[in-house]
Amino acid sequence: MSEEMMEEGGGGVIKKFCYINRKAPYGTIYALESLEVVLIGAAFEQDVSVVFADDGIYQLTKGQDTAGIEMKNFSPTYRALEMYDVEKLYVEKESLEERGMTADDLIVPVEVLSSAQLQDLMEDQDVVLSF
Amino acid sequence: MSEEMMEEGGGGVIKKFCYINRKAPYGTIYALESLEVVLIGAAFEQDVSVVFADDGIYQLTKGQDTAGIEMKNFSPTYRALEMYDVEKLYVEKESLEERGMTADDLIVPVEVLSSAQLQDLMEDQDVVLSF
Amino acid sequence: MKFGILVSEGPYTHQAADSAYLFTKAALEKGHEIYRIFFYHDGVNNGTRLTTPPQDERHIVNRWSELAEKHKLDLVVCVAAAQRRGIADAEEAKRNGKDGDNLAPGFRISGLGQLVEAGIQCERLVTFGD
Amino acid sequence: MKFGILVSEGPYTHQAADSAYLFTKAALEKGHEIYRIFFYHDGVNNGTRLTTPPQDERHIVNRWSELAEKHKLDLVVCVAAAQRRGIADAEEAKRNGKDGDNLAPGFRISGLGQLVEAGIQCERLVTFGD
Amino acid sequence: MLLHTVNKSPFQHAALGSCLRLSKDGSAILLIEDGVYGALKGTKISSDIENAMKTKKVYALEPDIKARGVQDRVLDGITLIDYAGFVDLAAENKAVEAWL
Amino acid sequence: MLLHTVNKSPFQHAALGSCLRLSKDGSAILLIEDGVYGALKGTKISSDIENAMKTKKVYALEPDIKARGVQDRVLDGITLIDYAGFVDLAAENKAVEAWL
Repeated sequence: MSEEMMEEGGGGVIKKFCYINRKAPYGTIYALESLEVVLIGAAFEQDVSVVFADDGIYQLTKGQDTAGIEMKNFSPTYRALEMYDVEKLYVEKESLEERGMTADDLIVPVEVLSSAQLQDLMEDQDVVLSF
Repeated sequence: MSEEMMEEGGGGVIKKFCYINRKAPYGTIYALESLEVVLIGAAFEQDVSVVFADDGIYQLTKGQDTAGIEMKNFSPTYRALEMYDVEKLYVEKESLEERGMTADDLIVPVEVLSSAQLQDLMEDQDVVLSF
Repeated sequence: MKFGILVSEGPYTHQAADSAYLFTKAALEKGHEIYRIFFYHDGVNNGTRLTTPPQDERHIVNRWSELAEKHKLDLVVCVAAAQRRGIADAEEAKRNGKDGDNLAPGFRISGLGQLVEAGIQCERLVTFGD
Repeated sequence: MKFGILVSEGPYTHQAADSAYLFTKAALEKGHEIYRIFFYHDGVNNGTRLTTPPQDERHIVNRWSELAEKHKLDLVVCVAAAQRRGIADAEEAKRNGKDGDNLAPGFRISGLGQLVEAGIQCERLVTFGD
Repeated sequence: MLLHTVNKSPFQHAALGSCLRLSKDGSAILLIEDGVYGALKGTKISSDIENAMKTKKVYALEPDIKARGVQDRVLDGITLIDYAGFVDLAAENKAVEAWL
Repeated sequence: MLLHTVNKSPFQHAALGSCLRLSKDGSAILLIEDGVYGALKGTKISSDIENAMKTKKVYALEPDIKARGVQDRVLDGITLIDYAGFVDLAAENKAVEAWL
């Protein structure tokens, strides 16, 4: 495992990284494994944005209780993102509305963007990772 | 492998088996592996119906040529179903129409049923296997 | 009542493997018989003993092995699906010239006929997939 | 141009593994550099040497190993995703107390940092998944 | 009658729509896994499920509802059940059809 | 601009719809795998893609089109490309976004 040596492999480059989450938690593992990338990626000190759209906004729902399905509730980890200096969290307004939700229903403070604003944000990125 | 011993394990029971195919071929393996079940299942001499609905009707599209994606074209196998005495093939009319297709576009003769007729057919089954 | 279970997705990636396990446990607790659990498609990946999930996550494979031992369950991994995906017991590995095997305790590898036969023998066949 | 490839699904079940392979081959043929191919989620299942697909189907795992040898490709399997799904090299197996391993030739197991690093180093990162 | 299970989010997949179109009046529909998002109030598909409830019985798996933190949003008239209830439904109905 | 790839059937998944809603005018959309069913004439979603083509460039991967036997149904104005063309598109655009 030479990972430690490579962790700082960026060599001073700072890119705009965008993680796009469009899937619900628990039904599939993509949400959890996406979060693991964001946490590891934080060590590289890039310019990170995390976008939640479509069913991805369900990752941030308050009051998750996974005891009955014997899975780990990983939603509190989103609250820890700030400590990793991952502070730019965006949620699509249209996705919220289709689901009858508002930003108050979410476990972390987010910036709500329209589809048009989100288009601009994504167009400005250097690397887009979709989950 | 005690499969051979079990192959005739039905012990004279004849059940109505319905295989429901709702997924397109090649993008995922479900269509191919569903067909493998139908072929193996034919040896059990049950009362078999095979239903194609939603994207499942794309399994039967004429003129498939998979050379460019280096996968095996398994569509000719549907033509062999008759030799295995699997003769009841049904396609949903609404699924065809949504895709701008008719039964003439399909590689095998099928019976076209409305959603209502398909509801009745499925309600009449003992075992329903979905792929 | 006699139940058969079909599991069509692998562990962790889709919830299907979890739902199938919890359904099976509930059926057993209610006194039903589980005639067979058949693993097909990526479901065959439930049968590898090489997984090491994080300590704070459920161990899906071991959970199946333990349930099978406790209730004498018949856990059948489809041979054709297993060959495509790299699940093999010692016999399969030898036959295919592989220098290793990975089938977990309590699972056995057999043919697709075992699924159809479960459909015939069971009063209910319940599918968990994606 | 320097490309990175992310493969998020296993062999055979989803076409993603095929598309990633054919894209990689086409990029190499056009003279591009493939900096790294990173296998994440079920994509780690591309790295098992225990598959035995039918004779008339492509051998997805061997195809990766051969392409890697020919072009000195860096095929990296995510360690965390691999542990959940039962993909291990001899070292991983030993560390986790497993009595077997299954990593295919040409693949190596490493951390998620290798994916982020590929995003930084490559001019383009292309994802194949489901 | 058949028991129909739906395990996909209705916002991402067509599975719930296909199930509603192809299930008979009087039959039971059980929403599980990400399918439980179809059981919620105030969404763009709520009216579809409300219409279906006029002629079909709709259930949702409570452990999946709670896992997703949506227990306060479930539509009136949808019956929440646990895994034991799922087993009962499977036993009471003639066969189970999974809308994968 | 970004290159957007869509690999899901528009009849089963919402991925194409999300891509059309969230991609900028002038950007390129490439349909691959089961996504190529979005490139066809006479379907219930044909008008969506025709509308998108007024402001975006739409491509489809020919090997995937041929595999599915739909080469005679492709909408006018959609450009068919091979894997080499896919590589070129990825290189010409600033980044690639996969609508999984």
